[in-house]
Amino acid sequence: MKPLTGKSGTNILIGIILALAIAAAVIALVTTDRTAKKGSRLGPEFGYDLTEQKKIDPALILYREAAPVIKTALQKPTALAVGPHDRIYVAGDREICVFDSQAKPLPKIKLTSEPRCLAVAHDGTIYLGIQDHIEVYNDQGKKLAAWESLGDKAVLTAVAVGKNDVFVTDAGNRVVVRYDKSGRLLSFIGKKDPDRNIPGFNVPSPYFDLAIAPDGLLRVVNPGNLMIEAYTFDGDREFWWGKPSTNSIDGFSGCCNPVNFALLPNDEGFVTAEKGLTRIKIYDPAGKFVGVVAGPETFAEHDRILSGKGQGNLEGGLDVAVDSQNRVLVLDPLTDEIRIFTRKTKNL
Amino acid sequence: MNQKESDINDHAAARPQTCPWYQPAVATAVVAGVFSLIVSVVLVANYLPQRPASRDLPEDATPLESAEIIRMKENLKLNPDDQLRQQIRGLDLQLRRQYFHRRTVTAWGAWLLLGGLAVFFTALKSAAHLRRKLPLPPSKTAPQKTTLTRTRLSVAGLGAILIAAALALAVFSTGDITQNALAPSDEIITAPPYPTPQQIKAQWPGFRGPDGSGRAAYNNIPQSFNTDTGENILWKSPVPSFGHNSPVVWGNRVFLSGGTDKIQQVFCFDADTGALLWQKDVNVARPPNFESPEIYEDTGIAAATMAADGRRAYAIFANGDMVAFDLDGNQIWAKNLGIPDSMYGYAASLAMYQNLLLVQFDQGPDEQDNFQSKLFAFDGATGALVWRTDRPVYDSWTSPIVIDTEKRPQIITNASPWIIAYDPAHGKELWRLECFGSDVAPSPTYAGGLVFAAQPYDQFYALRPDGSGNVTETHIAWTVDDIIPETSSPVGNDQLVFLLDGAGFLGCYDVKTGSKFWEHDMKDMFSSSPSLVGDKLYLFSEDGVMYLLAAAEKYEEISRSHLGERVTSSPAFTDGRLFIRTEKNLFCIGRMP
Amino acid sequence: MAQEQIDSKEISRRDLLQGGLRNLCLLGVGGAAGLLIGRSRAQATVWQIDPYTCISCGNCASYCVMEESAVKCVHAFAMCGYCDLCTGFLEPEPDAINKGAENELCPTGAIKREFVEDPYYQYTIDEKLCNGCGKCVKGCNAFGNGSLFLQVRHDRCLNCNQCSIAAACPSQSFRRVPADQPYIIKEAYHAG
Amino acid sequence: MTHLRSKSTLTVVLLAGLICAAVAQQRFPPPDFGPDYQMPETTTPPPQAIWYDLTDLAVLVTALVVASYLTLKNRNRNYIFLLMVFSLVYFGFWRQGCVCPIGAIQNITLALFDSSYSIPLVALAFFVLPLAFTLFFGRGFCAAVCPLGAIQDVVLLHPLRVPLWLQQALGLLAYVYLAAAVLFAATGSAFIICEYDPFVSFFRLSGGINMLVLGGSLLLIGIFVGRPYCRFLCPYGVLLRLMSRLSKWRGTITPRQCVQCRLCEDTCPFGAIDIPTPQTPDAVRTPDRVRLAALLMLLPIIMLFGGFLVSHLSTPFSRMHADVRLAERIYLEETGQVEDTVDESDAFRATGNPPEMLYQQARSIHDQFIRGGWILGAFLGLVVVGKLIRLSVFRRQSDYQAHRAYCLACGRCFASCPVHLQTLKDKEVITTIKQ
Repeated sequence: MKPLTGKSGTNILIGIILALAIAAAVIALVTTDRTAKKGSRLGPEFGYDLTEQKKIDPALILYREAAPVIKTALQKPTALAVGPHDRIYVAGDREICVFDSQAKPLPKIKLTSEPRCLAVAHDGTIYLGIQDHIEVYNDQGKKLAAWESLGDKAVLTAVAVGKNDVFVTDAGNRVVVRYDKSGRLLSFIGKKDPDRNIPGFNVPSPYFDLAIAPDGLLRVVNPGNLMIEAYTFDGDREFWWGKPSTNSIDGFSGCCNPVNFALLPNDEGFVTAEKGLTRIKIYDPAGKFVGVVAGPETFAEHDRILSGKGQGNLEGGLDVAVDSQNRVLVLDPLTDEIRIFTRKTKNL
Repeated sequence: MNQKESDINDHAAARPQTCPWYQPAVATAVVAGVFSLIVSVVLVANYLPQRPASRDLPEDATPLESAEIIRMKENLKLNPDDQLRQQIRGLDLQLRRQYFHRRTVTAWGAWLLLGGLAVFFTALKSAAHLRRKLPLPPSKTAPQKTTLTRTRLSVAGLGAILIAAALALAVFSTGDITQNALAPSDEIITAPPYPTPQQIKAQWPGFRGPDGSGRAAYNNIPQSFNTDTGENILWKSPVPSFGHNSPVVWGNRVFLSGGTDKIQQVFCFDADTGALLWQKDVNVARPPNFESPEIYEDTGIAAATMAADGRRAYAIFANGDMVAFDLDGNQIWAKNLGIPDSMYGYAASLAMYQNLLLVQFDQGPDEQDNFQSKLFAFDGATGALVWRTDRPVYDSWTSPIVIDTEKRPQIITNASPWIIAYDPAHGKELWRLECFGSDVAPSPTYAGGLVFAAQPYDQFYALRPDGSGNVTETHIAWTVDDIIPETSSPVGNDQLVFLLDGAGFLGCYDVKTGSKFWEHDMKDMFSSSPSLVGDKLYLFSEDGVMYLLAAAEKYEEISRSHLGERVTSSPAFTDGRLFIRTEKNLFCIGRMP
Repeated sequence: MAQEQIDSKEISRRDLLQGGLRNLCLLGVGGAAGLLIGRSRAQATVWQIDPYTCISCGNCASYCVMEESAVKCVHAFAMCGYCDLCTGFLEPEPDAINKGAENELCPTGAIKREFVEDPYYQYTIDEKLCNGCGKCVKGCNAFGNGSLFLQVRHDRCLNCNQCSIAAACPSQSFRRVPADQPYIIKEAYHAG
Repeated sequence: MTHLRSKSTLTVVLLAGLICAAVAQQRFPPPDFGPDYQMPETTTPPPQAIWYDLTDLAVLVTALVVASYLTLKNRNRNYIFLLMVFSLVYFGFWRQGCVCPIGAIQNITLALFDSSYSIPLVALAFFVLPLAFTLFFGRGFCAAVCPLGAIQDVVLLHPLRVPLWLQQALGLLAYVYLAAAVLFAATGSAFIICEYDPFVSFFRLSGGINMLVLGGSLLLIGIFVGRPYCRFLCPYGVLLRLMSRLSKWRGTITPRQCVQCRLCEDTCPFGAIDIPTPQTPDAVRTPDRVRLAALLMLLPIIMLFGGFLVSHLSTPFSRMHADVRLAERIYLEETGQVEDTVDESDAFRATGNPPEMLYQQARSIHDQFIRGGWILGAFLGLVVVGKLIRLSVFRRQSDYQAHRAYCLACGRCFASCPVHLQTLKDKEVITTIKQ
């Protein structure tokens, strides 16, 4: 190259500069990471990793999956219950699917609106929570009654049936509603009341479960406080248990858990279902951690589907029920299946 | 020549060799250059990762500050300690300050560098300008011949380098992966060529929706709109040519057809913006003796609604032309089925079952009074005929629906005198029921486990679709005869069924028994079919009024909105949106952001 | 003189040819433009993240052409549970539920926690501090309602012809949306 | 080559639809707060208003008109330089280098091949206007409007003459770049012109380190080699060169008859001044004719070979498309050839789409690259042989002239022409007399 102007003595220098510049340009071009092959290049403090928390010590797993999965055939199952003769009831879409204890389908019950939760009494009467009210069906699937609406804000998430009473959790109004069996509203339980030492229910997401324990007290999840609380039917808060911990297996993980629970027969304790760390655990009646039914590894497909919805844990929380043979039934609303776990025999 | 020389001398005189500004310009350039260099060094230093300059840190602190704070946090978990807590907070504050400080330095540095370089180059250019030498003729002229040869060689050489590079790339980049997963065009891994029921449910793939029953899968449809204020009107686009057919929607595409006896067209709109994505004329090879039929004015050439399956969109016209376009508007196949012999013009919309495109091709009888009606199933991808069934019926103006009962999927067809159900996989007849005595226009509907069929001016039937053979005597669940649709089709859910006649009488019946809950005179004229969105009933009158009623056991009008344009087709519903075609336009009604 | 004539003839022939070609080119360019005008839109489009497919991988923080990314976290308040123990704000196992740096998830301290009433807290994003890394989005999605999510902030976005974050996005969540509806804000509809 | 992009967008939309179907449920209310509590709104700062685009368009047209006037009528390098600096500041630093006609090539290509892509009107106008202006007035756009050219022009301090052989060979790179950009844009894979725009990070004062180094290197080269990007890389320059060959009017060194003074010979830093050819006897030119004939015969063979070769690059090329990369990764994972998963494959699995669909899509993209490769290879063969042919055709040249294609109309040569100076002087005299 010849300079158009200037001294020719500088040519070598210019040549070196040009060669270096061309080399730098080519290197820059070749090493460009346009598709983020090297990842986000952010430091470790920008990472959020739950891999450790998802691991469960195999010695803690007391149950194994012992029966074939039951496909619900519902597009969107919402709730699970076990009724007399260990019949399995799954509510969803606009119907209730019924299976006998051997998973054989029984006639379905058609509904007129989408159910959210249900409970089955000893006589087979079904108490069904629709968005804002309760509907009652007999064991033949005939609609007996539709109770009055609890208002626009109501989001019914769980029903429990006692001898004379029906209890409903309303996640929208953050309260438990007590009815008699004719549908007369008797009282509200669990409203914030410092005088009675009642903190009020903290319900950040539409999961709010309850059950009637053999000791005659209500057990209600206070999900935002990560506790299960015991109430008398008159609304006195008797005792409570549960602690938050994401790292330790004996605590309830995340911000609002458990999403659902069920009682083991013979007052043997609780089966709890959690979201976030998708797992089913066993606690004794006093709230002491006993063991694990199944952990995130078992529900990998559930987690995968949930991650594709991009809306956190707003839906898809596992529902649990226990039948008289001590089998733990888990409804996975995302894979539309019921999975059945039995206790490993050697541990019995 | 002398003249020129003097010019050059003048020119030289105008630019003295030594200008008083030359030295300052060079000095400025040097200063600016040094400044730019310093700024560059600062910027580079700022870019490189730094170690926190804290004195309180443990001695073995890692150079990566983030790792350090993570380690400290882990320590804190093991033994909670206020001092450590304070340390973490201090370090965190310091790190964040550093982080944002770096960002600020980068931003300022970039501006300073820009300024410095601007001054540097300005000064240098000025200096060069001031010392510009006179142009002088170069000593020698370039030897043409060798230059050209060398140039040719170098161009050819670069071509060769390119070829070598391409060869190298081709040789070194072929891996097993591509051969197995990508290359085989003959080894076919087939994805199902049709959408899943869930996918279909989320779309509006044909006349009156996923199952042809006029029920929306979404509840979030606006309950009113206002054409004056534009409230809830997302967009409105003119449809280039007329047709009675209703919009079908797949993904973000809305399909419509239209045309005259001369030209048939298919339109695709962007569901988000209303932009006309493409508009295609149908290009069909027709039989040699084909003559465009006379089109019955009230029906038009494009009364039949299209169908879409996410891969293609299909249209049929009153002259027997049928066409498939891919989503980009490329015509995939087209055929002419022969001109249907129909008294008021062909109007049956297309329906789909898996990959099959179903055409209810009902016609009047020939001179010997033999039936000519047929039901076709074509392969959507290729247009090949998969099966064909002859139908013992007269010409009709209804559309087939495909329903999924507990036992099996069925195609339901209404035409005088039979309502006939077919197996969609093979076209075998499943059951038939005699209920029509004359011309039929309302399409069948399926709701609450029953099939509904209307014989205008005569009787309305609810049937159980679980029989086989002739079920006329056995499978009629109930009938009513007071309000009967003539053109619109009924709509129902698991509790209620609604019948709307052209004069605006609307009846609400128990789906199980047929007992009437209420009837109401809407005092308006209707051609469009009613639709159900959750527990709301949507009606569009011919004058373009949208009535929103509660789909309940009591009559209740919720709202009334005016389109201001004539409506004869039925709306389509997708997530949060309602599409309705008027005489001239396509409206998209949806929630405003 | 003769030479000149030949030249001028040659030139005029060349001019003629050039004129023809020029008109052809003009026709070509104009034709292509005319063809595309039918498909064009005056209203431009802008880049946006589909929050329903975003996996908050962190690439938004570092692959934007801007030093400070145009992607930032936003909060759909109507979806938020107002948790005390917010997993988008606190480390998975916080030492205590407070604003201490040892408990906060956000590396840049961009989430502000304010007491509303017992037991509810409101979380807001200080956009000046947010760098779009998505760590809080992961935390909120992992346990909570997913009310925190990433969006391209159009006061910062340069609307590049080819978004370099889009090229680096592993879930292909970047797409162009009409400029008059430039955000995809998560809806406050809950299932349950 | 039309379907893939729409297909992928379709999947996205389809999935979004499904999700919304599931989400569109009853609302779960936030907690009951006291009346004092005002729930904050999610802020949504609006994008740039549309009048920005329209202003850009107006400025572009004005700048093109002014540039044409300055290069053809006014013939003053200083004014051209000022306009260039203005363009650098406006289109470069103020509008941050977007939208530019160079990148618009890709929008045009994508719009031509994918009917579902609706191209912004501004991009269309930015592509068409400079071409149209060049067709009539020469490359005034390059001289004074294009910010990429401007930033290189302002750093040009010590221009070296690039020998003809190197200049011609390097000039081929722009064709390769253009062909690749069109291929990747047409298949919806990438907009490489924008991704590898070397100067845009300077205009924005921020950018990836690689792009800064790339741009910095080019500017460093640009101190000694006049406008390296414009001459050797710019894909839009390829089109402009073609248009400029046919332009009706264009900048000339001398406003009137050339006096063969040779003063302009070295003034052009871009090697765009053609010098008069020596008269050559016919006998010497015979080997040239043979060569020309050989090249003409070779042309179709080279084009076919080029097509064949490049179509075999479909595999590495198709990996520019995200869907193909994803399909390959998923295939590796599905067949157990790799153990772990990556973000991409996790995200894909979360969509629930069957891998077969993805494979099929990847295959169709791959097929597009095979077809595109044939066209691209043939085109490059045509370019190389075409250039050789042009170099083998003897063209007589009697004056010093700005090269029809390469002249950037920068006006540096004007001042060296005594005829031009004389004209200015005459005008001055006339003005003085009038006064």
